[in-house]
Amino acid sequence: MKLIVAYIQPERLNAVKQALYEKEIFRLSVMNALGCGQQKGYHESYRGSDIEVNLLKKVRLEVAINEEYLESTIDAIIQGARTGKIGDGKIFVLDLADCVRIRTGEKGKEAIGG
Amino acid sequence: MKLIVAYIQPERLNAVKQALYEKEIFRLSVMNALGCGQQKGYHESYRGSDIEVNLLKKVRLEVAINEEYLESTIDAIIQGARTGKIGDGKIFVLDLADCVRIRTGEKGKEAIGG
Amino acid sequence: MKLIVAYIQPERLNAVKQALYEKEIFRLSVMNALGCGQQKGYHESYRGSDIEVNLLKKVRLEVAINEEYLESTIDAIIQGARTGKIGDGKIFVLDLADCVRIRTGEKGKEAIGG
Amino acid sequence: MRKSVTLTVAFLCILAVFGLPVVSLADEAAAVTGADATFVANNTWMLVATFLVFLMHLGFASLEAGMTRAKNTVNILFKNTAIISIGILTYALVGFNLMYPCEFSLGQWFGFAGFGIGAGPEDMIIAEDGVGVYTYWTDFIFQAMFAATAATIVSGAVAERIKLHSFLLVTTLYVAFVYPWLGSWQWGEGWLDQMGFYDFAGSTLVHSVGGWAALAGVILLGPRLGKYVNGSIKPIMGHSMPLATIGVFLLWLGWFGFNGGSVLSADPVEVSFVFVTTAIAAASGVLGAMVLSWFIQKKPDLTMALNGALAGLVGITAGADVVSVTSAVIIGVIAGFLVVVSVIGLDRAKLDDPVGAISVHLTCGIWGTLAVGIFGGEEFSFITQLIGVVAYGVVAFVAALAIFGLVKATIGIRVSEEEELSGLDLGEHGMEAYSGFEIYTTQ
Amino acid sequence: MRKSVTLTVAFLCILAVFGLPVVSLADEAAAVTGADATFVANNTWMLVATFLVFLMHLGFASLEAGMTRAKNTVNILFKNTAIISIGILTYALVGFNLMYPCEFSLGQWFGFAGFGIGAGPEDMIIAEDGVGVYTYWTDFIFQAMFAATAATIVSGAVAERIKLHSFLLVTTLYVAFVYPWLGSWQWGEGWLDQMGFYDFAGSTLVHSVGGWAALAGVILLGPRLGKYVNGSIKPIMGHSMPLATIGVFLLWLGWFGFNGGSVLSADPVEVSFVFVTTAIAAASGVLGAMVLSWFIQKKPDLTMALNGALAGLVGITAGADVVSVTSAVIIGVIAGFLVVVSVIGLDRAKLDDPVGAISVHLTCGIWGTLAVGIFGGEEFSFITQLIGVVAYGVVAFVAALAIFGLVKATIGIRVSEEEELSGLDLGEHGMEAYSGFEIYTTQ
Amino acid sequence: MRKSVTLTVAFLCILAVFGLPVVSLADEAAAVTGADATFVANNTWMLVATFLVFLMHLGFASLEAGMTRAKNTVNILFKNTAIISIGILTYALVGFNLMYPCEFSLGQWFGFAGFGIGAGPEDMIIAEDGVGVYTYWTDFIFQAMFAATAATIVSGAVAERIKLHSFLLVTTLYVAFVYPWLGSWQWGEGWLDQMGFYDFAGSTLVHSVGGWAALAGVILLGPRLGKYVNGSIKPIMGHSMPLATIGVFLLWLGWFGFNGGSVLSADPVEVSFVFVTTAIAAASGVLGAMVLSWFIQKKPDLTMALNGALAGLVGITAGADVVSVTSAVIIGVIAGFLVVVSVIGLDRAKLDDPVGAISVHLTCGIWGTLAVGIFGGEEFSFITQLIGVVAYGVVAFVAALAIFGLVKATIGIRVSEEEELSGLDLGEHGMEAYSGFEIYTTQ
Ligand SMILES: Nc1ncnc2c1ncn2[C@@H]1O[C@H](COP(=O)(O)OP(=O)(O)O)[C@@H](O)[C@H]1O
Ligand SMILES: Nc1ncnc2c1ncn2[C@@H]1O[C@H](COP(=O)(O)OP(=O)(O)O)[C@@H](O)[C@H]1O
Ligand SMILES: Nc1ncnc2c1ncn2[C@@H]1O[C@H](COP(=O)(O)OP(=O)(O)O)[C@@H](O)[C@H]1O
Repeated sequence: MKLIVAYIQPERLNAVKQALYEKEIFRLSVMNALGCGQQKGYHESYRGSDIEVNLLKKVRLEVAINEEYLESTIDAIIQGARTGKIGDGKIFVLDLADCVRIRTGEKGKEAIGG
Repeated sequence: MKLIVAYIQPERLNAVKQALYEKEIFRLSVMNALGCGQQKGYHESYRGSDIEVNLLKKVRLEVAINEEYLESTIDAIIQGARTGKIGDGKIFVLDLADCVRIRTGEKGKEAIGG
Repeated sequence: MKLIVAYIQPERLNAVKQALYEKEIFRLSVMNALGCGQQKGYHESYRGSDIEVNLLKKVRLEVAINEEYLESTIDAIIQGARTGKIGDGKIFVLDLADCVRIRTGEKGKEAIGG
Repeated sequence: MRKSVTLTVAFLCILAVFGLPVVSLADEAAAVTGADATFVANNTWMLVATFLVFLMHLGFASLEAGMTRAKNTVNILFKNTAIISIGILTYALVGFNLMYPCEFSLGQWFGFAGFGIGAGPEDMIIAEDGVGVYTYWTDFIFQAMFAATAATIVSGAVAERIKLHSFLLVTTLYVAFVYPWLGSWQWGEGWLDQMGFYDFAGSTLVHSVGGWAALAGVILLGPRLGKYVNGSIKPIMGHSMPLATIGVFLLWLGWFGFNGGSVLSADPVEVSFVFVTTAIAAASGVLGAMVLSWFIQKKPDLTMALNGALAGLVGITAGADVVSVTSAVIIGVIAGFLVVVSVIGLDRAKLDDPVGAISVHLTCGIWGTLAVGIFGGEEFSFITQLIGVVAYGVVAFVAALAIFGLVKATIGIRVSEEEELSGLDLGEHGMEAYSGFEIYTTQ
Repeated sequence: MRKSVTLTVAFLCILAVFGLPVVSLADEAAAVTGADATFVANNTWMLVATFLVFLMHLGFASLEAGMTRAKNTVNILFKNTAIISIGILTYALVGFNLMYPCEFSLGQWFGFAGFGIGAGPEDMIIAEDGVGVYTYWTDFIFQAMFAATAATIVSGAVAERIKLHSFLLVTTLYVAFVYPWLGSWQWGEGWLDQMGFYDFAGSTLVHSVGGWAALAGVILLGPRLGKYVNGSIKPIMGHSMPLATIGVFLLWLGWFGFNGGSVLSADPVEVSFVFVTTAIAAASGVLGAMVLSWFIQKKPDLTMALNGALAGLVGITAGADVVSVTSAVIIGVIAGFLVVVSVIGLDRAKLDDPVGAISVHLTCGIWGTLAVGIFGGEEFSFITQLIGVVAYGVVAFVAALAIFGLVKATIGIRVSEEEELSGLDLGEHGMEAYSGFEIYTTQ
Repeated sequence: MRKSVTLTVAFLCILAVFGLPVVSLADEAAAVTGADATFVANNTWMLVATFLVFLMHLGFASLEAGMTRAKNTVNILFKNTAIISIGILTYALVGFNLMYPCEFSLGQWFGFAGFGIGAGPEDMIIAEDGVGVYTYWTDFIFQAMFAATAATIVSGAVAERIKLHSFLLVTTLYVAFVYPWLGSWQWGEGWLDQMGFYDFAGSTLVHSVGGWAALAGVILLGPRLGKYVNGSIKPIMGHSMPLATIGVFLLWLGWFGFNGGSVLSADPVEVSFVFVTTAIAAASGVLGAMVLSWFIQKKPDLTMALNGALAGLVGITAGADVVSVTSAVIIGVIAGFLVVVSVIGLDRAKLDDPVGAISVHLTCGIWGTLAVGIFGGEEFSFITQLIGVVAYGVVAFVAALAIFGLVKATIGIRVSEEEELSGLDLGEHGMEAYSGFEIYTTQ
């Protein structure tokens, strides 16, 4: 089992969700994050002074999946999030030691999916 | 060492904290998240149109623990979070390679606990 | 590759960013979190009653790096975040199975850095 | 908007106020007397007072929203929007004629002049000693703005747990019948007025009457989930102090109309004196609450200072025109003390009032009414004031208990535990107040 | 501030209003007539009405900000701050003399009395039947506050996607030329006034004229990204219901000046009657919208109740002084119904109006104008009202289409997709409205 | 509230304003003169102006809160609530009699008429040329509302780092003694008044006097942590632009009372002319600041446009009644320019003023006062205006430095670094302004 953590542009979230749905991945979690990567930030201006904003607003996704979905999940995220511009984001893959569904107590592969 | 990541219903947080305390687990971190799982969302309505909300508000917990606490931590979370209804949440377990306490520089097992 | 997760005091974020920059680590992600650790919380008071706040505001960092940067990253975080007082925070190190840059599709070590 | 102002005949009347020579050629103009002009000024002031009292409803909406949690904000705002609407309409339908029945049908206890409005004097002018003070319409709309206030007071106290339709039902009944009927005893020239009871602008008639209903609601509803756990008090913080502060400043502003308009004319000395006592008492209320809360809680509590302003205002309301400036200071400071003690005391008694409505309106309403007996001079009797307080207390409280109880027994008054936890905004309205904002809904 | 009030000569004039003996020794004082005094009272009321209408601009700013997303808030606030500034300045430069030309140069269709202000009667007093009603300056500033309103109405409808400088350009042209020119037809005593058309405070002249421009803008701009996807409507929720509610209460408050000031004097019976119909219609609008939206949407929608209040207010504006109280109730309730139906209907028609400006100001503006023909009594003709509605509709809509179209064809009116997604606050202003707050910007 | 209006004797006085036949049977009514009625209208207007100035305190509270960080919001709101309370009470105790001593005891430099209020003329009426303009009480309460303003100006400039109790102490001393004493030089008919210095509503007496104290505070406190790092300026953004905008609109509204009330009567031409210049200058200030900031910063800055409105208002305050409409435009536009340049310049000089109080109130206060000498006509001398500006500047600044310095040397004025980082809301009050909201507190 893997836990996929992805940082994407906030406005691509809907497209990513759509792409995941098409691959039949319905479970995911979403968080707000600020990120600093290749994209160098932008400038705000306030009362005559320039503000360098280098922590940009990002959305952080977490998707726990079984091994066999790994490729298709990554593909779906890329498909939904890619615009070709700097700042499109990153995907990190972690090994997932275990997974428990709280409601039923099921563990492992069954818990992740359905 | 393990890192436990759990998604629960926001209103169960207090109960989970209570249950963890009883198992003498005092350290945890909490974040807001939006989640999409088995629970199908609900409907809001705004100005005559229906909104399908399928990213529900969840709370994300992170608890780093030593191996020997794994079972009791999972049990405590389940105990505090379970209502038996869809949406109760999931627990993910990750292997924790290392842990450092910033204040003292201690590493590994000592750092996680006390 | 490693994924470093660190909880620090919000007001130390700038110092940590600075310290990381000096070690030439430019990529990181930041989130708000509430945390409960050794630091016992503080008291607010509202309308004559005392509120025990034991979930304190923390900032959660995520930094994905190649193995060779592990030590220097941890050092930088410690250097920026340490004040010597309880509540300075914790660093957790996770193994990172893979990493993908969404814009280019690059994988692994190349994706993490530049 | 300007319709047909003929400039050519316009220069006949030249302002003579500051020594300019006066030429009043037009016969019509010459015929306008000083009394006529005074009437225009009086009525204008009363209309200004009317819109100030109207603005108090925004004050209440803001204060109540600010002092409760973000997840119940839509509900609070909805209630306050509905209340002002219901208040005006029911007051037009029955309230006004119940409160000012002209003739009582049951001793000096009850009278009703019929449904609807419009049955004023032929020329719609209400005068005193031959000088018009306001029109029938002004009279109605000024009073109508008052009427809804009593219901709004309840709204804050029962917030975050009451079913919307039950609340609206209770409100409608209370505002349509109980408030105006009780009002008739005094302002409608009923038995308490005859007895010499004095309540200038409504410490008792408006604030306590609202406060008693708030108390009844709080008792029958019980506290919010998580407020009193294992015998200890867990404060539930309001979600927006700027909103609460805006609310209090708007209420204070509105009070200049509430008290200043209660002079019922623009009499310069009277109205301005009422302005002074009102402002002084509010300032003193802030001071009293600030000092005491700083002392008790070690840190100065903004919500207490804000409640202190309202406490001072409620306290001065009964006697704003008859007490001295020094008395206004004393009344205000004591009201400020009282509100702090009362907020803490009610919490100890496990009566959960999220915004402090009972402490502000009931506790200080009683204090203000009695204060007339203490500081108002020889004409006023403490005993009579006490009789009024008790009479209103008993009847208002019993009536409120009856209405709330009946609704509780039939359609229920409290939302489900699940709805309370996820918030009434989603439960009752399917809407969020702050779409897009990340808010901890764990409390 | 007090400069040189000599207390020693001050005691000559003693208030006699309530039966005190009167001693008027000073000759100057004796020379002050009742007409003079009435003039002072009249003018005072008109200035009060002026600042109430001013406050409506804060109402619009709050309402529009609250009903749109957090990422476009700075932009909305900026537009509203600029509009009031542009409105007052252009009205001084050309608008006032275009709207009240005194003499028409093109039939009763067009006239212009020259640039700038100040060319009033020598003593600056405008009187009727020898009694001063207000000064030239009061006249100007009261009207100036009205002028900007039409532009503000547009602002809400085109929010979240229009380029700032294009909007400011359109606004300036519309407020400087179209609004006052059209206004002259009626309030400037032009052809529609001659024909017997009646629009007391501007259901058509202000609200519909603004509403038509809003409609033109919405059509030429197209809907916000993500609003209509694959044929289904995806509501985009406003980010702050407290702001929206504050906005509506302030607008309601301002309307007492908008309608009450349109009496153009402090005539007690007229002004107070207008207060009553205005308040009653607003309350009825809330009721109508609340009930219908509760029925249709199953849950009571706060934004609909708020729009209902405005609907009732727009509806009563044309006939506030000529319809009965009962008619005010009917006009208000129907306006409340209409606004709900119109909001839902426009959405079905894929006309994306984030704040409901078209439904409130255009739909209910038309309704209110026609209602005068129905409820206003024999003097008023439904056909004439209809002619006015159509005439204003055609010309305002065409003019707005032309201006918006021209700007679209030249400098463009819509921001880039990228800017719309990240928000106009960053795109147009490089600033955030809620620095530090965590906000989901995914929508 | 209505106590005993006897309808039966009410019909004697019929409104005759618009040509109706007049029948004034009652002797009392007949005895009411035009002068009496004018007095009622005058006093009513002054009370309206009073509540408008009161509302400015909500304006300041909102503006200051909006322009600073969320973690210091409770503190700002608390300070503003305390200030209005302290302002009113100390003005009653000493301020009023220090500012209007009637007789000076030290040349024309200092006088004090004793503690407390109430020692007015017997009938409490203040008249001019035999016509009542307002009552003693009106005079006091209008002036009292002004007094606290000077302190509020300081509050914004020293925000986010000053100790609460130190601030309250400084404020109390400044408002109780310095402001009224300096005011006596001009409005109390002291030496500057004698010399021909002119400051209609307080560009210098209120705004600069507040601004000098703000400057002294800013210098002695030093900048907020993180504002000036390694020689570069790191702007610290305000947390709520809606709050800031609400604040500015309320201040603008209040200014109609601030300036309009400073006419000290309801004189129709004078008050309405002041309304016009006030509104025009504010609109011009927005325009000036908008254009210049758009030009300098490339993007239009909302906070600059908002400050521009205030700049125009402060600028016109000294001469609102004596400059022409065209001059009002020029004064406003230049004030709008000045505020932008001043905000940027003070930042370069590392004087950290979070809300721009010094730029708005001091820079534009000086400008406005001098502008009277330029645009006010022959009666006014630029040199005399300059003397006034300098005299007030020297004494106010030195006094403020002394008070701030003394407090700094004794109990300290700046919170600890730790408290500043975590916010004064937690440090001083143990409370949060936005409980439940997720807010980045990293800055
Ligand atoms: N090494 C990293 N560690 C943690 N977060 C990262 C790392 N690299 C990228 N991110 C996250 O991903 C976001 C997008 O990264 P960025 O380098 O701008 O994308 P791209 O490579 O497509 O231009 C960043 O804002 C940050 O939140
Ligand atoms: N595979 C997954 N990947 C990421 N997050 C998940 C996954 N499954 C569940 N979650 C998180 O857990 C929450 C609860 O899941 P849900 O399926 O509704 O619970 P239950 O299985 O008890 O009904 C979801 O809202 C989501 O935030
Ligand atoms: N075992 C843990 N699991 C999850 N989060 C932890 C754990 N230990 C510490 N944290 C996080 O780190 C923060 C700082 O921990 P704390 O114990 O107060 O630091 P210190 O050890 O320096 O005093 C906590 O508030 C919490 O967010």
